[in-house]
Formats: sequence, C-alpha cells, structure tokens
Amino acid sequence: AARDQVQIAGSSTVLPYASIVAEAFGENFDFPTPVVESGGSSAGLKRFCEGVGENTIDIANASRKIRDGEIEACAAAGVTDIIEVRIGYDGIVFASQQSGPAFNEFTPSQWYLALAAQIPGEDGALADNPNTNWTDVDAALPDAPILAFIPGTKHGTREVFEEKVILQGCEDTGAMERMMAAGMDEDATEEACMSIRADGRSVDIDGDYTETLARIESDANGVGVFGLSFYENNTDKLKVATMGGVVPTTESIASGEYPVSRPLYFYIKKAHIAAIPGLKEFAEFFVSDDISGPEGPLAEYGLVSDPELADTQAVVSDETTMQ
Amino acid sequence: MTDATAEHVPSGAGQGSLLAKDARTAKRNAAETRFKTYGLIAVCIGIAMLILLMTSILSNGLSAFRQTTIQVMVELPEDKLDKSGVRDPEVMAKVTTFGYKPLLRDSLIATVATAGIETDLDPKDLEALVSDESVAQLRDFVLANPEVIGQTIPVQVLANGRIDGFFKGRVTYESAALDNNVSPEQLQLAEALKEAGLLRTGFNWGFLTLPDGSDTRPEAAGLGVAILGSLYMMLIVLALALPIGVAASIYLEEFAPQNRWTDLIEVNISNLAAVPSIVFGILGLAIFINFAGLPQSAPIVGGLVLTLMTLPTIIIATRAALKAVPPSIRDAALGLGASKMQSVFHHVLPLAMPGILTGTIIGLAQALGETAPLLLIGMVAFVREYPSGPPEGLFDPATALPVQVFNWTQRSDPAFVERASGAIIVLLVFLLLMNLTAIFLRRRFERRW
Amino acid sequence: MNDMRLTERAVDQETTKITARKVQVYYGDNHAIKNVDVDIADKTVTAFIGPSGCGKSTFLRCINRMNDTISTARVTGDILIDGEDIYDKRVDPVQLRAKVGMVFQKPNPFPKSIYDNVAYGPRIHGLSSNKADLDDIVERSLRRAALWGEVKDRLAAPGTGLSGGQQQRLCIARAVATSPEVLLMDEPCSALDPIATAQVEELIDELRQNYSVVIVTHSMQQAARVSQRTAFFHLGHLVEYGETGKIFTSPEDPRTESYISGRIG
Amino acid sequence: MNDMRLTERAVDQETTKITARKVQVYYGDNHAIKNVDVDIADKTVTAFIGPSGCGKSTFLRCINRMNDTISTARVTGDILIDGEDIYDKRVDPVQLRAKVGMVFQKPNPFPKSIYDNVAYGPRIHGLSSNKADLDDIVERSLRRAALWGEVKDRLAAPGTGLSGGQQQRLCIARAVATSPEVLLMDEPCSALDPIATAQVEELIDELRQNYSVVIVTHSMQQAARVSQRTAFFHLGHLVEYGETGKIFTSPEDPRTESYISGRIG
Amino acid sequence: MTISWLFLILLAVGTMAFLMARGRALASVDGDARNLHSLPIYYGLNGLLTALTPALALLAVWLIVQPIAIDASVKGSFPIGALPEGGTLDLVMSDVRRVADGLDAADAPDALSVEEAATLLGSGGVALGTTLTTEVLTAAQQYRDSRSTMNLFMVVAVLVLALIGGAWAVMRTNGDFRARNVVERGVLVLLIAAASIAVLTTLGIVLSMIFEATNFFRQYQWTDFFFSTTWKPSFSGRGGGSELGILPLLWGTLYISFIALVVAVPIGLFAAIYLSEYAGPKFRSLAKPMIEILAGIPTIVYGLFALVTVGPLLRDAIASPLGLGNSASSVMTAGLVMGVMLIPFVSSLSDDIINAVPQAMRDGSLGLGATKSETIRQVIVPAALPGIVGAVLLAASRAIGETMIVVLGAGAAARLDLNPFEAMTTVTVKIVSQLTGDTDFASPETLVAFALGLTLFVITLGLNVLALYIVRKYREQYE
Ligand SMILES: Nc1ncnc2c1ncn2[C@@H]1O[C@H](COP(=O)(O)OP(=O)(O)OP(=O)(O)O)[C@@H](O)[C@H]1O
Ligand SMILES: Nc1ncnc2c1ncn2[C@@H]1O[C@H](COP(=O)(O)OP(=O)(O)OP(=O)(O)O)[C@@H](O)[C@H]1O
Ligand SMILES: [Mg+2]
Ligand SMILES: [Mg+2]
Ligand SMILES: O=P([O-])([O-])[O-]
Repeated sequence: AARDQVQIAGSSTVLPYASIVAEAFGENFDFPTPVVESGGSSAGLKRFCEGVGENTIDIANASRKIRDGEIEACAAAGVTDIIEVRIGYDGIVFASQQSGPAFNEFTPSQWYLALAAQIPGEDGALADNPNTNWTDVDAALPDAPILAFIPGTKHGTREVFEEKVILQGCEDTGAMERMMAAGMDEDATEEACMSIRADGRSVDIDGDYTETLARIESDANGVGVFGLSFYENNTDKLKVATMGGVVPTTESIASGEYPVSRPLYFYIKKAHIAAIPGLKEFAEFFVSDDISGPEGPLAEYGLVSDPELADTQAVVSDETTMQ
Repeated sequence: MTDATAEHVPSGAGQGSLLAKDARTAKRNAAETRFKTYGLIAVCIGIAMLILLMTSILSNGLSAFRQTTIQVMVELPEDKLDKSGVRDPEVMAKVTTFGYKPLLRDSLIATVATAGIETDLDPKDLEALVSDESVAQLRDFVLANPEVIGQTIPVQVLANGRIDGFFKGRVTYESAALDNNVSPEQLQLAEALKEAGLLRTGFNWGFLTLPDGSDTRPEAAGLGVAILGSLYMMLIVLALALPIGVAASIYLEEFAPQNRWTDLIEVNISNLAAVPSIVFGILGLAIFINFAGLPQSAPIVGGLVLTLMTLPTIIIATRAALKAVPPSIRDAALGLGASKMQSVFHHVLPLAMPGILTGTIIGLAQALGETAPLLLIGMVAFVREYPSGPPEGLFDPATALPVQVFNWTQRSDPAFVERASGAIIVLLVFLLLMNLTAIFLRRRFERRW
Repeated sequence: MNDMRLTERAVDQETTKITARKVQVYYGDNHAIKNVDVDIADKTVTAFIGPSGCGKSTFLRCINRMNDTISTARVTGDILIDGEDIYDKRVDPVQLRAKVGMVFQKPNPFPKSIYDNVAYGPRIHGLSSNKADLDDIVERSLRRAALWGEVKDRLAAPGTGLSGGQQQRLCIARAVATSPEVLLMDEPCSALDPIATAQVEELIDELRQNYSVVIVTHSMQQAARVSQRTAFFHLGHLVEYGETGKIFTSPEDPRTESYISGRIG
Repeated sequence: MNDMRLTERAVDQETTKITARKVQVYYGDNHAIKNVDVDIADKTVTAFIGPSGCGKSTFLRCINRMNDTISTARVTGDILIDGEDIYDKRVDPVQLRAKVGMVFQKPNPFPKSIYDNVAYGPRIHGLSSNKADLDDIVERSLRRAALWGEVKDRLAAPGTGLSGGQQQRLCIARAVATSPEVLLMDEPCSALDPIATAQVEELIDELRQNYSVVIVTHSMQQAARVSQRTAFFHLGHLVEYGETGKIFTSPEDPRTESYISGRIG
Repeated sequence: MTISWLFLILLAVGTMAFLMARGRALASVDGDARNLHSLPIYYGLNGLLTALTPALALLAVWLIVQPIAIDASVKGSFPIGALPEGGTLDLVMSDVRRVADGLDAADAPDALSVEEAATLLGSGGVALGTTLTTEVLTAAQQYRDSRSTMNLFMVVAVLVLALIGGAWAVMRTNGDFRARNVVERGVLVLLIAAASIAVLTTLGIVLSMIFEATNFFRQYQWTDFFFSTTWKPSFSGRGGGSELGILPLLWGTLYISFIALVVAVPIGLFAAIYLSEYAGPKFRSLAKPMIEILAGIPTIVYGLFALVTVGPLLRDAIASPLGLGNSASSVMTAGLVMGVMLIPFVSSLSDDIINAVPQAMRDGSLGLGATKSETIRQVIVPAALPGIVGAVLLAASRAIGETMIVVLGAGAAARLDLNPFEAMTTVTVKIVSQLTGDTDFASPETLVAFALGLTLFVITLGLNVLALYIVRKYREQYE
C-alpha cells in the first residue's frame, strides 16, 4: 500500500520542535501524525538525499545549513528541488550545578584560555596550555579546577561552540594575532585556535544534554554547554552564566545580542508534495504564527523565533526551492 | 595402619582415621570450601547486582504508573465551538486546539473559584496547571459528542508534569522556587485542589496505552505504540530466528562435512556476534528498505534486522549444546537403523534443548533491548499513530520499548526520566513474560545421563 | 601375512550371508584390522573371540557401517551382505542398519522410558500399526531379553536408572524389537548372571532359526555353547576361522591353540 | 526377614574392616537394598554374587558413598569402616573415597590421555613428588592392570579411544594408582579375555596382601578362584554370606543353592 | 485477502496430497505398513512437500515480480505531459496506487468519473497528495485491471503447480519408493538454506562496508589510519585536518573488553559451576533466570548506573586518593559495569553445557577420592570446554559491540593510556558517533565508520580463529 504519513528525519536539536508540531498537526488535521526520527542533521540529510520515492523521507531537519557537497549528492540521486525552511534559532548556553562554584559570567577569551590545547606565548610560539584552574585564566573566576563538558565532535553544537566562543576568544585575547605574526598562515592559525585540549579537563559528550546534566550533577566543578531549551527546562538544577555580559534569553538571542546561537532548518523535497498527503499542510502549519510565532508553543519551549517568519511562510506556500 | 611386611606399600591416598583429617585433606577441603564459596559469591554478586539495578529502576520508575488528574467543569459555549449551530463535523473541526485553549483556561478559573479556593495566580500560570494534552482531549471529546456543546460538563484532565511530579515527590517547594516552569504558588494551588477533591492521583493506564507525547507533554506520553511495535518485532524474531538458528546449527554441527569450509563458516558465525549492532542497521537499510522496498519505520524491517542480529547468539548456543550430547546416544539410535536425521531430531535435539532455550532467552533479551540498529531503519522516531493489527500492522510505522527509553532519556523535561524508568520496568516485565515459557520448558528438558 | 585361510573350505551346505574381503581398518595411524577375509553363513551363530583390543568390536562395527560415525576411522576392502557391497555409494547406511542390528559393548540406553527405548526401533520402522501392537512388540522383546519380569511394573521409568545388567538386556531387547536379519552382539552377556546369560543364549539360538547372528564373547564356553562357527582374532588379524567344534578341539594355528588352552573363563 | 545371618560367626581370626548394619537403600520408592548386615574382613577378597539387578552395585556404592551422587538414592543404617561410621556428619566423603577406591561397572575413562587418566588420582592426592615418580606410578599401575604392553606407545592418546576391555583395565589401573585401603570392583573382568582376566585376578590376589578387596562378579568360577568370602544377594536381600568354599559347596539357603546349581558361567 | 485465501487453499491441497500419498502407499502394500520402505508419514510428507514447495516458491517470486511489472506497464502508458510540476513518475505512481486501493469501495470502479471518484475517496478517508486528475484515475483503473488479471493468473498458476506437484508425488508413491530419503533430502536442503542465511549475512555486512571503506581509503591515507596514534576528527564543514588513527580506539576496545571479561568470565563461570554442581534444583531454577535478567536490562540503564553511581564511586574511593586521575568516566567504570551485564552470557550457557557432561565422568573422578572442585576443574570443565569457550566468545563479542555503556561509562575521549582510571573510548562507539554525527556523509569523517567496522570485523575474525584453534587443541571429547 502507499505511504500516507509524512516521514521526517534529522537533527536531534530540531526533533523536540518537530515533534511538538507533528503532535499538534495530528490533533488538528485529518492527516495522520507525521513520523519524526532523530539521528543527527547529517544522518537525516543523508537519508534525505537517497532519492525520491515513497521509501525515502520527505523532510530533513538540520541544525545547520545544508552543505554544498550534500546538495550535489542530492542532485546525483535525483533530489533536485529542495525547499529550505528556516524555523528559528537555537541558543547555546553555559551552565553549571546550582550549588557549585559561582560561574556566573564568562567571556569567550576565558573559554579560549581554559580549553585551548596550546596557547601561543609572547613570541607566538605555541606551548601546551598551562592553565588548570579557572583562576589561572582570570582571577575574577571562582577558584575551581577547570572541568568543561562540551559537545562531542558528532554534534553540530560543537562547531558553533568552536567558532563562536573559542575562535572568538582566540581573537579577543590577541593569540591569533601573535600566531599570525609568528608566521602561521590563516588556516593553521584557525586550526591551532580551535584545537581543544585532550588532557581530561575538557570532556567530550557524545551523548545528549541529559548526559551533560548527569555529569554536572555528579561533579560540582563541572561547567557544561547546553541548548537554551534544555536549560529552560532544568532551571532548578542549573545556573546559567552570561557570555560577554549578555544573559541568554529568547529575546537577547533573537536580537543578536547574545553571541552564541545558530539557525535551525528543515528541508522539503518538492517532488514529494504532490505525492505525500499532508506534506505541504504540515510545512505550512509548522511555520504558521500559531506555532512558530513568538507566542507559540515552540517559543515557549525555547526556540528563538525567527524575526523574518513571514518570509519563511511565503517560501513554504510558494514552494520556492533553493538555488 | 599400613603393614610393613608387604613388599610394596605405597603411601596410599586415604589412610588413617576418617574422622581425623590429615593436613593434606584439610588443605584440599579448604580448597573445596573456597571453590564452593567462590561459586556462591559469584551467584550472589549476580543476584546482588540484579537487586541493585532493579531497586534503582523501580524506585525511579514505579511512579510512572501513577498519574495526577484534575477535574474541571468545562463550559462549552456554542458561539465559540459551532457558530453555525448545525453540528456539521467538518465545520466543527475548523476550531483547532488553539481555539479550545481559552475555553479550558476560563473553565479552570471558574472551577477554582467555585471550589472556594483563593489564588492570585494570573490566568496563564493557572492554565499551566493542566497538561497541554487536555485541549486535544477536550476537542476530540466534543467532536465525538457534538450534543455536549452548550453545556457545562465535568472533564477529567491530566495535570501538568511538574504538578504531577509534586505529588510524587519529584518537585518540591524548594526546587519550584528555582524552576522557571513552575512556581510554589502553583503547587499551593494544586494542594488546595487536592483538598477540595478535584485533584487526585490514580493508576496510570494511559502510560501503557497512550502513544508517545511530545517534549512539552511528559504527562501524556505512553507506551502504547512501543509495546505493539516491540510485540510485533519479537513475534517476527521468534518466528524466524529460533527455527533458522536451530536449523543452521543442526546442519553445521551434524551434517556438514568437517572441512575448512565449515571451519570458516563456524568462525564467521561467532564473528557475526561481534559485529556492532548498528552495522546490522546499515545492512537492514541496504537490503530491506533500499533493495526490497519495504517501508521505513516498520516493525517488519525491525524484526528482520533483529533476527539477523540474534541468529549468531542462538547458533552459538545451539551448537555448543549439540556438541555436548554424548556420541553414544547418537550411536544407539543409528545402530537401530534410525537415519541421521531421525537420530538428531528424536534424541540429540531434545537433549540439547536446555542450551537452545538459553540461547533463545539471551538472544531475545538482546533483541528486545536493542536500539542502535533501529536508528538506521527509521524506528527511533516519534510515532503517534497505532499500527493496525497483524499482518498489515507489521508494515505501519511503530517504535519499540528500548527506543522509547532512549528517546525519553534524551528529553529535557525531567519528568521523562521517570517515564523512561517506567518504560524499562515494562520492558523487563515484557521480557519476563516472554522468557517464562522458555524457562519452564528448559526445566522440563533438563536431565543428566 | 601368513594367516590361515580356513574360510574357503568352511562354507558348503549353507548360504553365505556376509562376505568380507581384504578389510582393513585404520584409526588414524593405528592399523586396527589387517586384511581380514571372512564369510559368515546365514542362519548360523558366528562367534568372534580373541584377546582384548584385537579388533573384534572394530570388525563388528564394519558390518553395519557404524564405523562411519568415528571420524578417525577409515575402512577399505569389500564387505558384501547378500552379495551387495555395503560400502557402495548407492547403499543407504540407514537401511543397512535396519537390516543389520547391533548391541553395543557398552550398554547405551536412551535417556527415555524403558518402554520408549524398546518401542523406538519399531516406531521408526513402522513395525506396528497401533498401540496394542506396539505394546505387544515391547513386551515380547523384553521377554526375549529376559527383562520383562524385572521391569514390567516400571515401563515408564527411565532406562538409564536400571542396573548394569538390566541395561544390557534392555539394549538386547531394543535390538531384537526391530527384527533385523543380521544381529551383531558385542559381548551381550558380559554383565549378566548365569541364569540371564542362559536365557540370552536361548534367545540367540532361537534367532538363529531365521537370522544370522554374530556374537563377540570372551567366554570360550559361551562361544562353544551358542556358535556354529568361530573366528579368532589376534592383533587385528583374523587368525583362524571355522567350525566351532574344530576350533576348540583342534586349532590349526599355534596362536589359537595357546589362546584356547589358556582357558580360564 | 528370614535371611540367614552367617556373618556373625564367620569372622574370628581376621580383623573386620567394614561393618554394615541394617542398611537400606531406596531409589525413590524402589527399595533396592533391604536390611543388609555384613562384616567384611581386612586383607581378604570378598565376592558379591547374585542375579542381575539384585543390588550388588547399589550396596557396593554405599561403601564409599558414591550413592550420594544419585539424587533419588537414600541410604539408611550404619556402615562402619575401621569402626568409624562413614555416614557420620564429620566424615568427609572425599577422604573416604580416597581410602575406598572403586572400579565402576561401566568403564568410564576421562576424556583425557591414557597417562592423565592414570596420573589423575596420584596427582590430586599428591602421591608423587616429581615427574619421574609419577611416570613410575603410571607405568606400575598400567602393568598391574595388564595394560602396559598395549598402551605403552600411545600414552598420550585419549583413553576414550581404547577398546572396551582396554578401557576397563584402564579404570582398574586408575583405581590402583591411588593405593586405596579398600578396593571396590564392580565386575572388573566383564569385558576381559581369559588371559587378561587371569592377570587381573592375580592383581587382586596381590592387593589382598595389604588391602581389603570387594569384587562383584557374575562368574561363580571367578568368585571361587579369587575370594575368601562370598555374599549372595537376591532381590535386595543379603541371603547368605560366608566362606567362599562353604557357600559354593554347601549353601544353607535354598535360593543360594538354586543360584549356584544353575551354574553355567 | 486473496493471498490468505490462496494460502488456505494451498494448505488444503497440501493436506490432500499428504493424505492421498500416504493412502496410496498403504494401499500398495495392502495396508501393511511394515512392507513399506519408509514410515507412512514420510510418503505423506513427501506429497505435502512436493505439492507446496514449488507452489510457494512460485507464489513468493510472483508476489515480488508482479507489482514491479504492473508498475512498469502502467508507467509506460502514463502521459508524460500530465505529470504535476516537479513530480516524477515514481511519485505519481504512489498516488495511483492509493487511488486504486481507494476505489475498492466503489460498486463499479471502472465507470466512475473524476468527480465521483474524488468524493468517494474523500469520504473513504483516502488522503491524496494532489487533487485527482483524469490521468491518474485512468492509470488507477488500468492498474486495478492489470492487477486483477495478474492475480487471477497467479492463483491459477500456483494452484496448478501445487496440483501437479501433489499428483506427481502421489503417482510416484508405491511401497518401494524411498520416501524417507527424499523427505530427508528436502529437510537437509532447508537446513542448508538456514545455514546459508548466516553466511549471506556475513557477506552482506562485508559488502555493505567494503564499498564505503574503499571510498574512505581513497580520501585518507591508510597508513595514517592504521598507524597513527591520534584520533581527532574535525568538521568537514571546515575542511580537512582530521586525524583518524584507529590505534587509540582499538586500545580502548581491547582494554575495556578485557576488564569486562575479567569481571564476567570468573563470576559467570563460577556462577555456572555453582548452579550446575552445587546448588539444589530449587535454588538453581530460581537463580538462573534471575541472573539472566541481567542480560535483558537495556544497556542504557547500565550506562546511567556507570555514570551516576560507579564512576564517581571509583573516582572518589580509588582514583583520586591514589592520584590516578580525577575522571569519573573511566575504562574501569565501563569495564566493571559491562562485566556485570555479561555475567549471564557466560553463566547460563556454561551452566547448560556443564550440566550436559555425563554423570559417569563425575562418578569416575569422585570415586578416585577427588573433591568436587577437583572434579570440576580437572574433568568437567575440560570436557565442557568448547561450550564454555563459545560462551566466553559470545560475551567478548557483546563487549566489543557495546556502545551505550562505553559512552556513558568511559566517556568519548580517544586516548592511548595504561591508566584504567582514565576516560577512553572504543571502536564501536566511534562507529556509531561518526555514522550519526554531524559531518558531511561523503567526508572521510563519516566514511571512517565503515573502515573502522571493517577493521574490527577482521580483528574479531582473527580472535575467533584463535579461539577455534584453542578449542581444537584442548578439546576433550567424552563418549
Ligand atoms: N539410578 C537408579 N535409579 C533407580 N533405580 C535404580 C538405579 N540404579 C539401580 N536401580 C535399581 O536398583 C536395583 C538394584 O540395582 P543394582 O545396580 O544395584 O543391581 P546389580 O546387582 O548391580 O545388577 P547388575 O548385575 O545388573 O549390575 C535394580 O532394580 C535397579 O533397577
Ligand atoms: N575410537 C578409537 N580410536 C582409536 N583407536 C581405537 C578406537 N577404538 C578402538 N581403537 C583401537 O583399535 C584396536 C581394536 O579395538 P577394538 O575395540 O576393536 O577391540 P576389541 O577386540 O573389541 O577389544 P575388547 O575385547 O577389549 O572390546 C585397539 O587397539 C583399540 O585401542
Ligand atoms: Mg570390544
Ligand atoms: Mg551392577
Ligand atoms: O543532532 P544535531 O542537531 O546535533 O545535528
């Protein structure tokens, strides 16, 4: 028999939002509730680009923009008309145990100095990061050993963290300049900036934020990287730190004040719209003001609503494909 | 004791009184006691670990089987729900859950007021007392019973997860003070509602029957779809893996010529057991979905993948059990003119049965608890539609119990931790029910010769 | 080899049932049966005697191809039953074994009830059409093996819970229940008391009326009592084969002579 | 019960090694040994005879508590060795069995090499201090069991690959290797040819110099040849017990009489 | 429904063939089963198998081929111009099929107009991707037509084949027909088929990995992969710079598995010995299934147990005081917890095998004055060795293939270190994380998962060969 429910896969960051929408969609429409899989942005896009047809997915969620290589792979498999839908932004916050040391304010520079594998000296020569306590980094920080739980390399969040915090810190501290001055080329400098220490002070989390939370709960000195919505749901256990003096809230992220955030997307196969009942309705419902607007359930759950939502709605209703 | 006259009287093993133990015997006895104690300790460690894990699972998860509900007198005004007044279902369906939301909020305020409870919570916070699920519940009810429009009816709605958690001890006034999602005032109100008899905590059937709920509705998340999905998959695994595994073992152990080829196959099969389970998912995606065109997220594919994954376990156990049957039994049957096939099926197989059943128990336990291979075939998903009955239902989307555990442990709302532990309890009960027959049969087949 | 070949002239009035020619058996490198030629007559009892380890059981197992089950064993040469080569590719060993029954040296009852032990053969060969028939076969077989009296009240008890001698008789009963044309018995009375032995010998004599029986025994007296022909094996060779009376009274080979005269049994 | 109690007067000059009083054995409901009283003398060979299934093996297994391993078996009454109750709580069956060795009715070699089969006992009892010592024990034991010649070139071959009679002798060798004070032998010659039997009987006679030997046999001749005392069992009763000569020439009980006179062996 | 009916009819034909063949065999010998070559049931089974096997095989093939054939023919005649914008023929076909199914509700499906059909489908709850067009409706009707004709053909063909098979078997039946041999050969073929499934699975796994692994080695130096001691993937989005050395992962795998086995094998083996040799039947029948539950607890529970309880405990009680590090996740944590999970793999299987060693072996040893433990160690365990090794291998396999416990218990850090209180990770964990991770799926960072899988496969193959060799060498075969 022919498939009659929408099939979605992709980012675990987008998953909660997609399932909230799917649930509401199933409640209010005659179409069956879409099936939403998680597994990561890349895994979702890989499935997405396997081809068109009933036994491939209709929508891929992603916590990043689709890459050129992926578009090519899609095209090679016959997936040519792709509609890109940006649903909003995800904020990335730094939080620690409620009763732990007072990690209330951070700057990118502090994180760079705490986590970089190697830090250039005055002459720009790289040396192993000597800092073991947050006070070594900045006397204003609490006296606690450095112990950070950051997303593992399988997570899209890691990329954002490296680029918007570590790299920024590298620049802010002037480390970048010194390295360049010492004759390193741009790529090597970036590489050196973003290389994270592997001596156990920085712990990669390959699991989810729940794992980060569990690790922080069993270690009072730990500081973890979380998604905003995760933090919002666990404010009784976590206390959040400001970044560069800005408190992370949906508002401060939407306005661009809070620096560490990223856009969230989903991608639709245009060819499937004609074949899969409810696909377009679902997409329209997803980006409707009721759902994705600043007052909608997604924002309530922690999604930073897109200020340009109206454009997105037009993209969906016109089925405008990517170029 | 020994007679010195004999030409050769070796210092025999057991001379001297039986009641007095010589040093060597004492040493051997000590070794014996030690050995036996090690055995007992080993068994005890196993059982202690089980108890430890069970206690933690039960203490975390038993509360998932209780659920708090609030009784609200809901007013259903016609002008909001069916302006036309003709009760045309299509028209009525135009009012979405967003339209029902204010209704419920107003009714809740009225209910609280009627019960004589004073509160200075604003309407939004008051509304947060009940689950988001309740509007959907209400809408479904109204669409199914259009005649209630215009009346005020009592509706039993789910309490919000944090309120529910408060009555289970997960949420306290202290934690609420820090929590952005619930305030101590809300908890006070909930207590007052409880005193007024409007709020109660009862057995949570919904946990076993409802489908999964989204991240905002932990209180409405259930295992209905997952239980069906696991059941379907286990039926497939049992129906395929056991006969195929036993048949393959019989061939390899009893009939295959003993040569390099069969050695290779034997090594290969044990090696399959070491293949990470996610690789079976890759295989399943390639063969069953991309090549054979079976649907995604369907128990049939999950069952087939888990069958392939379980086969090595069953084959290894069965072969070991077949090997352990003494050859004299085979000889006896062959000597009477039984064919090899008969000697195997009449004599060897029954004697190997305990081992086969153990392999099945362990294999099924593994299959029932496995998530990784399901990741790639689309079963680690959010699915709210129940699959239909077999055989068609095997092709409908469904999840499985371990998937639900996996998903729930990743959600941000701590209420899902309790649900995940509850799901583990259900999974273990499921496993126990499944194994009971096998354990019973195994006891019947056990004998020494 | 300078074995005596008595076989040629021994058979005249009887028809030959089993013919063996140049049979060799190896267990790995161990050459257990060396170039044995023998003709076993129909409707007679043939006794195999010889010192322990000389190859009696091995040769016996060749006759119904039970050696096939020992992976290290290798048989060459020809064995014919009723003129048909039993090692021929077309021969189904299963059918062969149905025709050539065997009682093993070590009693090996199935871990099943006494009844099922005896009924197993008739069941797989379809020798009975109904339960009463089968009961009948079981009772008759147990009676013939002189076991009925001891087990008639415990037919449902496991065969492995019997005493050594009882197990041996159970295996005899099990073998006769399928009425094979040739019955190979490897020391069937080794664990039996004189009275039970006499009964089994009676059974053998009775079987001889219709079938051919080959019996391995260490008791010269028993060989003399029940057999018409005797074959003496020594270190894998068939040293002498002929009329039992002749072998025991005037053996031709000195080895036979010395084995016989060392009579003690 | 109207069994004859000959035991009382039989023992005078010799010391009693084993005393059994009112021994009963049940296998579930099956009453296999009924009220047996017997005194077995030191440095003698005692033969147990009786029809198959009468309880000889069962009684033998009581003497070194091998019945403990059968879950359905239940033993009551007293058995004393050197005046010590072997069913006493303080008695360690392991020590008992080291003192009272056993050769089982069905040969049960370990699935190990021939050498290891024999060396097993000495090893666990620490009877040798070095390899040469152990080699010595193994060789001597195999020689005593009349097996050395046949296996000396294949000591590393598995014991299970031996012929029936060879396995039996291997089990005898294994038992004597530990030099027990009492040796229980359940039909040790059942699968042996006359010559090997004679050698084992010689061994038994030699063992008698120092130890006490109890042997179960179906051969009246063998009992007469090797034993000084004979006990006749019938249907679980000890019917008659006394000097071997006396039992065979002038039995007191009619059942003994009829068993003996049915002599065929 | 037709399929279920066809199935039932086939079953009936099979039963008939069974009864007739059996009857004919008996009749040929005047009802005296003793004169038959084989038992009567074998003649019956021969009839059944000959009637059903080819018919079922045909049915299976037909069911696979038919939809493909119909699709092709309907597609062939679908007017290309009528395709919706951006749609493909494949996708339109799914609408066609949905319409075709929906038309079942109509009395005269072939005579419907587009509007009638649309209302009918709407009321029947059939959801369509787009509005119904004439072309789609025509195609759907054509689809229904060919489907019903083909179905008819199929039913006829399958039934005829079954009847021919049955008739042939019955005809062939007489008293001398070697029915048992034929049936047993048939069963043997089934057994071989079952065994080939396991072999084909291996083949499938190797094939599904080898292709992508080759792609990987095209983009990444194999020497670096096999000999580099650094595992440091970066994001392909940022371009290159990944170091993908397998050594730290292999080390972690071996180390963690080793600790897990050090826990599981002795405990499991001793538990098996205790249960089979010392425990009473009551205790045994209770304790064995209880321990087996350990194998059924989802690994995530173990993972959380490691993360929340064991890890901090080991750190605070052992690692920190001894100055061995401050990591809550460690090889030791994961190994210990995984060991607990593996206990039943060793204990239950070994228990069955030990129980199967004949009592005579025990008696032989006890009769020589050996203690029970000596008997067990020197006689029973060697005799049960192949089964025990099998159980241990199974446990080792599980240890190598486990992810969740390692992720939560040992962390995700790839490291070459001897200190068991440091965090490390395993090949399997990285296979999963690279495969589901956020890297471009054609990049070496993702493809490395396949190379890792293949390498692991080869290594475990080697370990298994070794185990087979050991078993062969030390196996003691009782009679
Ligand atoms: N394990 C057992 N379970 C139940 N009954 C048994 C068991 N072993 C023996 N018996 C029964 O106990 C009785 C005595 O058996 P036992 O083995 O002692 O006889 P036996 O004198 O040694 O005979 P044989 O000369 O045949 O070996 C027999 O009736 C036998 O069937
Ligand atoms: N399975 C086997 N593997 C290797 N050698 C064997 C095997 N079975 C028997 N043999 C050897 O073959 C020779 C003949 O053995 P066989 O069993 O035929 O002797 P037998 O005449 O029956 O002796 P017995 O009277 O002791 O039973 C012996 O040397 C024996 O050790
Ligand atoms: Mg023999
Ligand atoms: Mg006995
Ligand atoms: O699942 P991701 O959002 O990390 O790709």
